[in-house]
Amino acid sequence: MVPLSWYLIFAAALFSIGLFGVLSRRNAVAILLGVELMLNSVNINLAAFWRYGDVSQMAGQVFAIIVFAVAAAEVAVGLALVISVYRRRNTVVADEINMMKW
Amino acid sequence: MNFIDTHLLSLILFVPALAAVIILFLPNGENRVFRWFAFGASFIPFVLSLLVWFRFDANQSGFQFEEIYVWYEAIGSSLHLGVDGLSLTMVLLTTILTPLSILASFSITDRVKAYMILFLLLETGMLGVFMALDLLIFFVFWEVGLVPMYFLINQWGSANRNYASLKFLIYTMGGSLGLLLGIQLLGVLFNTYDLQIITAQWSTYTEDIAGIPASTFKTVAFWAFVIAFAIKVPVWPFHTWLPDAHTEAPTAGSMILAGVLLKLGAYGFLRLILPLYPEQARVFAGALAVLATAAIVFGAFASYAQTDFKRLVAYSSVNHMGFVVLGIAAAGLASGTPDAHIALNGAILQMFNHGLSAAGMFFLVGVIYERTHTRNLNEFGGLFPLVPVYGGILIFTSMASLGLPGLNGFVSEFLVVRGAWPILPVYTAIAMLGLLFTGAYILKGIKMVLHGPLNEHWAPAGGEHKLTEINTREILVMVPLMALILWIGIWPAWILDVINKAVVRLF
Amino acid sequence: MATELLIWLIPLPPVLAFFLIVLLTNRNKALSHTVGVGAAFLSWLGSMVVFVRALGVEHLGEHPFVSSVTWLPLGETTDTYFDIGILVDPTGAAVLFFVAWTIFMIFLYSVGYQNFGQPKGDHDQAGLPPHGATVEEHGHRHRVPSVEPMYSRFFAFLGLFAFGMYVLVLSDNLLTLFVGWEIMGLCSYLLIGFWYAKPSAREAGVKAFMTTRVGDVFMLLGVAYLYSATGTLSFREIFTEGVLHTLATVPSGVLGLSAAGLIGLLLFIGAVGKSAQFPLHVWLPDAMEGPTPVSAMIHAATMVSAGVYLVIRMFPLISLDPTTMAIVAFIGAFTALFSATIAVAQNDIKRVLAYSTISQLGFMIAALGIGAYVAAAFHLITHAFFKALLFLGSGSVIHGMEHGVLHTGDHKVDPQDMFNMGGLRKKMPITFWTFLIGGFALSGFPVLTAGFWSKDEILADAFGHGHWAVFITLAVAAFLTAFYTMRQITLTFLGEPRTKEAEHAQETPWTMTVPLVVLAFFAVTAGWVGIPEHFPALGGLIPNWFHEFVGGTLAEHPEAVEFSIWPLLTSLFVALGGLGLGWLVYRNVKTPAEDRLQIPVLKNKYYFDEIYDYLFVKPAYWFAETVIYKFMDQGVIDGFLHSFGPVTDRFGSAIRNYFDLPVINRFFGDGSANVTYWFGGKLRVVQTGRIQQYLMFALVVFIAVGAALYFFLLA
Amino acid sequence: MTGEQIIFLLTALFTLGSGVMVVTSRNLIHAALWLVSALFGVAVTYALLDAAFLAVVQVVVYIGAIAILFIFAVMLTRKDMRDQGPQMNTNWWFGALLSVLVFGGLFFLLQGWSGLSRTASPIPPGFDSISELGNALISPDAYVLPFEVASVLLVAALIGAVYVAFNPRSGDTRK
Repeated sequence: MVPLSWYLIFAAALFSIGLFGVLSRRNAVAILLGVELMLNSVNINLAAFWRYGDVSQMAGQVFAIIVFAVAAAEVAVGLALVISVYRRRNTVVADEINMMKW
Repeated sequence: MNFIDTHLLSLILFVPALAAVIILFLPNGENRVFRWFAFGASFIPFVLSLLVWFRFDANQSGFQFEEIYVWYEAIGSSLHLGVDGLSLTMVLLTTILTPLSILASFSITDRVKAYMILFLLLETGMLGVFMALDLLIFFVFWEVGLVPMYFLINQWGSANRNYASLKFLIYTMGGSLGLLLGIQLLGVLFNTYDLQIITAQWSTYTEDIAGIPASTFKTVAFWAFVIAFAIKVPVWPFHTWLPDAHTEAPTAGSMILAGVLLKLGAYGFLRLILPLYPEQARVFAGALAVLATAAIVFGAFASYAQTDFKRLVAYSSVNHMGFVVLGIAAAGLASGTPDAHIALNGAILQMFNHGLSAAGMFFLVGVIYERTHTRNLNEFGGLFPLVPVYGGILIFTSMASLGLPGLNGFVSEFLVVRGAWPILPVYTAIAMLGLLFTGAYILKGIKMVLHGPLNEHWAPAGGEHKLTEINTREILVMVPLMALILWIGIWPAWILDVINKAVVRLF
Repeated sequence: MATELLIWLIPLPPVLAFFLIVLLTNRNKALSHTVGVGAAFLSWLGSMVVFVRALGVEHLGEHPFVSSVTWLPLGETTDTYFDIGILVDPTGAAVLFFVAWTIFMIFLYSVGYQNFGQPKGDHDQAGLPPHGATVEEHGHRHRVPSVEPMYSRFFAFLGLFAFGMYVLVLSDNLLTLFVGWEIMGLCSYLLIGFWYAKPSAREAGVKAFMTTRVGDVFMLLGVAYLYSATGTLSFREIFTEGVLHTLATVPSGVLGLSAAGLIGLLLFIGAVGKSAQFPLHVWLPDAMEGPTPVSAMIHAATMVSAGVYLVIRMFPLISLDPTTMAIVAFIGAFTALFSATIAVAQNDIKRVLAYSTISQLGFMIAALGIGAYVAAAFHLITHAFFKALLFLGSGSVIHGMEHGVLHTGDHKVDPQDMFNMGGLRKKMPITFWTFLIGGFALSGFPVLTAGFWSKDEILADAFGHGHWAVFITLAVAAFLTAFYTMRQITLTFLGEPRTKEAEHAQETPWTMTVPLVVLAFFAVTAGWVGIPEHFPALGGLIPNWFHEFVGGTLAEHPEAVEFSIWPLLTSLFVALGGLGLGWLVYRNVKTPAEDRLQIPVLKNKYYFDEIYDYLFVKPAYWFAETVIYKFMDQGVIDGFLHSFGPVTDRFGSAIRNYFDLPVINRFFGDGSANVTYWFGGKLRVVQTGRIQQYLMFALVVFIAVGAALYFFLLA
Repeated sequence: MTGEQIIFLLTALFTLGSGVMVVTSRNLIHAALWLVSALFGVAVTYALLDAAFLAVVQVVVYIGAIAILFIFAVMLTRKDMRDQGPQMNTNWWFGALLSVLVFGGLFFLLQGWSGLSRTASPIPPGFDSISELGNALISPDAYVLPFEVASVLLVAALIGAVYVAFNPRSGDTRK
């Protein structure tokens, strides 16, 4: 049997990779890609805790499904924003989208 | 009817304020509407207070028509209203004078709406002081009265009105700081502001307060109260706001100022100082008597020195109110004795009487001022043939002010002198000098205005009088005053009975 | 009608007339005087009925007519109420008698004096005496007297005055007496200043009011003192043995007087003011500015008598303290002599009478001071009749002279100056004869006239009780009285007319002469009721009724003084001597220059007006204006108040400059802002607008905080 | 080492490798494709965890919809891809450091947790996780409310996305 710790460490690693993507990529779309990785790592955790806990409690899976929905929504809105910004400013580089600064 | 029966006092108190609010929402434009509405509205409290007067049972002790409403529970203050013979007299005076003053203000043409609103608010403020049985409420109304008066002087006054109104406001407010502090102290000490409870406990309170002996504390608080009320009365040497304010105020403002506002101070003496500080009043009665005598004598002298007719009348108020304070001082020194009762009877009646005659005098000065646009006595002279009716009324009212027997002023002055003589003989004797000069300045006023050769400036030119006779509205203002002056002068029992029974029970 | 009720009603008609005239009928002259005279008549009628009924009561002194009602509720029980009421005892009845007569006569006289029925004046205006009217008759114009413009008002004032006098006489207590007293004071003021447009009249009115008010405030104190000492002001309650005894024994603490003495003195000062005694006499001569009926009524017969009446009323109290009595006697005697000397040098017909009035009132006061109660009351009554007569006579003379003035049209001629008269006895016979009777009564012409009997009684009392100083002073005064009276009669009526105006003087209408005749009757007969029983020849023919009647007022019936020939001889001598000397000296005098008694000091009334002006009036005004108003109120008090402004301003500026600006503003206010600004400036580089950097910061903080939490809390 | 463990390790390595490629590929299209493979690896992980429904949904929703959406987005912003420029921002090293720190922190925390080495109990016989999940999602006693809220959120997000991405100019022309 695979111990729980493996799943958790795997999820942590995936989370960190996603985080690195979010922090480091210049392209806004790539940042969103990183976010997707992070969400997935969370979902792995949720599924793992469900499986290693009381399987009759469906909270973990339900939560995972809701995360799917949120992820879908996030991607839809995020990409729409990226496209909108791109249309107006002709760039998708996150560093250059800084008109909200002081 | 049942509602009216059980809420008489609050109706009297708040009808003017309500009317003021209604006037606020009346459409602009027609001055006549405001005037008549305000007059009508001020008539309601008068009718209601007559109702109270006739239902009032003078033989019953304590307060009547009491009403208590929740107001500020957390600090033990409630909207507690009630009248006894002392305050009822003052309430009646207020509700009589206000409609008359509003009637007298019909000649105001500038911003009538605001004027009438302020006037009605003023009435509520004054009535509140007389009805309040809660110290905090007392103070609130005490200050409420100031604001409309300030604006009345400041907005509708004559040339020097800014100075006068500011002096009036700052002086009175400054004086009432000590009062506020004293009231706070009592409220904190007893955890209630109810006058009856505090009166019962404070006058015999002997424990230390914050490590200070009660007597010391009371002495300080006593003077704080005294100064607040002394400024309002006004007692010499706190009186100099009065000539300025009275002189600069519009006619009706002066009427109310002299007629009612000054009584607030004297009422404070009677309602708060004597019951709350009997010991201190006894100790310091001498000082109070000195001030009262000074007010009588110096007020008369200063009045005599005036060339401004209105200022002359204004100083006469100092002189007359001095008798009130003299009576109070005498009563403070010998409270409980028949002499003290007589002195207080005189003092309270003098308050009422001065309200009538001073209001009348100020109104008459206003009447002549409206026609001549001068108050300088030297510019009048010999006007009697031009305005015989006015002249007659002026002489009549002047004589009431002078204290001619047969008119109201005499009864009260005599009672004060009679009551004060065995208690404070020296001061009473000195005060007679003031009484003598009362005659001097009153006669000076009549002499300079009515008598003597006609000042050619006012002479009828081409068959046309430059100076018009007093008109019907103005006569209507004077008739009730004169009737009361005469009535009290001839048969004072109807009012003195109420006062006397209250005085005997209270002091 | 019950007598008490009738007494209550007596004062009412005049006051009703006052209100009626003022409010309703003042435009109609005829109606006004009808109302006025009618009211006076009703009061007169009532008074006469009361008087007659009073005569019918035995021992009226012990059982007077009384009635009272509660007036002022004072104190807890009904006993402490202040009652007012009426009282008619013998003295009151006697006074009521003469008051009613004189008032009625004077009302009647006023109709004529104020020229009722004459046309309206050409240039008359309210506030000035009428100047005459031009009428056309039978084709030629001539001037006639014009009616008084304020005719109705005059009757209104008279009515109010009459009310005051009746109230005074009928009161059973000092307070209502004082009410009447002051109402009369007001009317006196209004009537003296009746022609108010004349500055002299205006000043005279104020002077009269103020001078009497000096007395009044003392009197008010006396009343208050008496009231507080006894708890009552009712005469009948005060004049009981117990009360009087207490008053006499309690010390007042002032000048070593007993309470009774001090009260008496205070009340007496009131009387001094009202009865124009020295030193408050100055107002009365000036009061002659008023119309003559006013002078007659107020300043001769009634109001000035009120002072004496007060002393008579309060006699049981005043007589308790010998010091007070001595003061009263001194003031009276001194005034009697002092004003008689002034009267000698006056040329104005009314002023002579005014000083004579002061002098005669001095007689009465002096009489009271020596305890001659009955004599004083007697003289009061006789004097009221003959002095009213004299005044009305002088008014008639003036009126006649004014006719002459109108005729000649020379308005510079003073119709009141006696040197402009002369020989009027032929022109105005009724006036002359009545005036003569009045003058002789004043001089004390023996046996016939009332003045003789009353004055003689005073002298007899002074002599009999050994008051030599008073006796001599009064005797000299009486001599002077006779002298100046004869001077007046001589200058006015005897000899030949000295001016054209006097030649054209006319007898006055019946409304004026009838009162003269009536009063002349009383000027003669009023004395006959008080002839001493032991008087040679006449004594006992008519019983000394007056002494019995009036004396009955007092609890202790005063003994009639023992008859002595010396005072009688003195009376005879001073009266006849004075009259004779007066005639001798003045029968040939034509101009003031020939009059050797025009001594400046006398003519100028011993400069009292000037002295008072310098001593009291001017300093009072200076004190009022300069000291009290300008210095104290505007200078010290307002200065003090105004100093609050600058002081507060300075204090505020100091706080602002040395605390607010550097500490609060610079350090805390600006300082904190500056620090924030600086800090923000440094920090703003962080705000790159780059979302990834924000996230990094967040993470750094998160990791740092998380690590810290972990190590410090969990580990 | 059991077979299951071997499969897990392979899957994990594959997934992490794909993840690393996602965040490091210069070409964004490549990165999107790497994401697909990483998501697929996650789907396998779900399967290993007996979460069949999740695995299917992962494939259908993530790979079938979201990843495709990304590829569309990448293509729509193609002009600015700048494959030639640096794909990392200047602070990428700091981001890497932070990521490592996060991972280290998580690892450290996990180590201290007692339940770490817990093993899964076998699925009870007759237990149908899919039907249980279905019941849980629509049962009023369980998660119907979050479920509905999620649906509302989706609708809102879609409408919002349309609105945000809507080109007004093209809207004008369409008119």
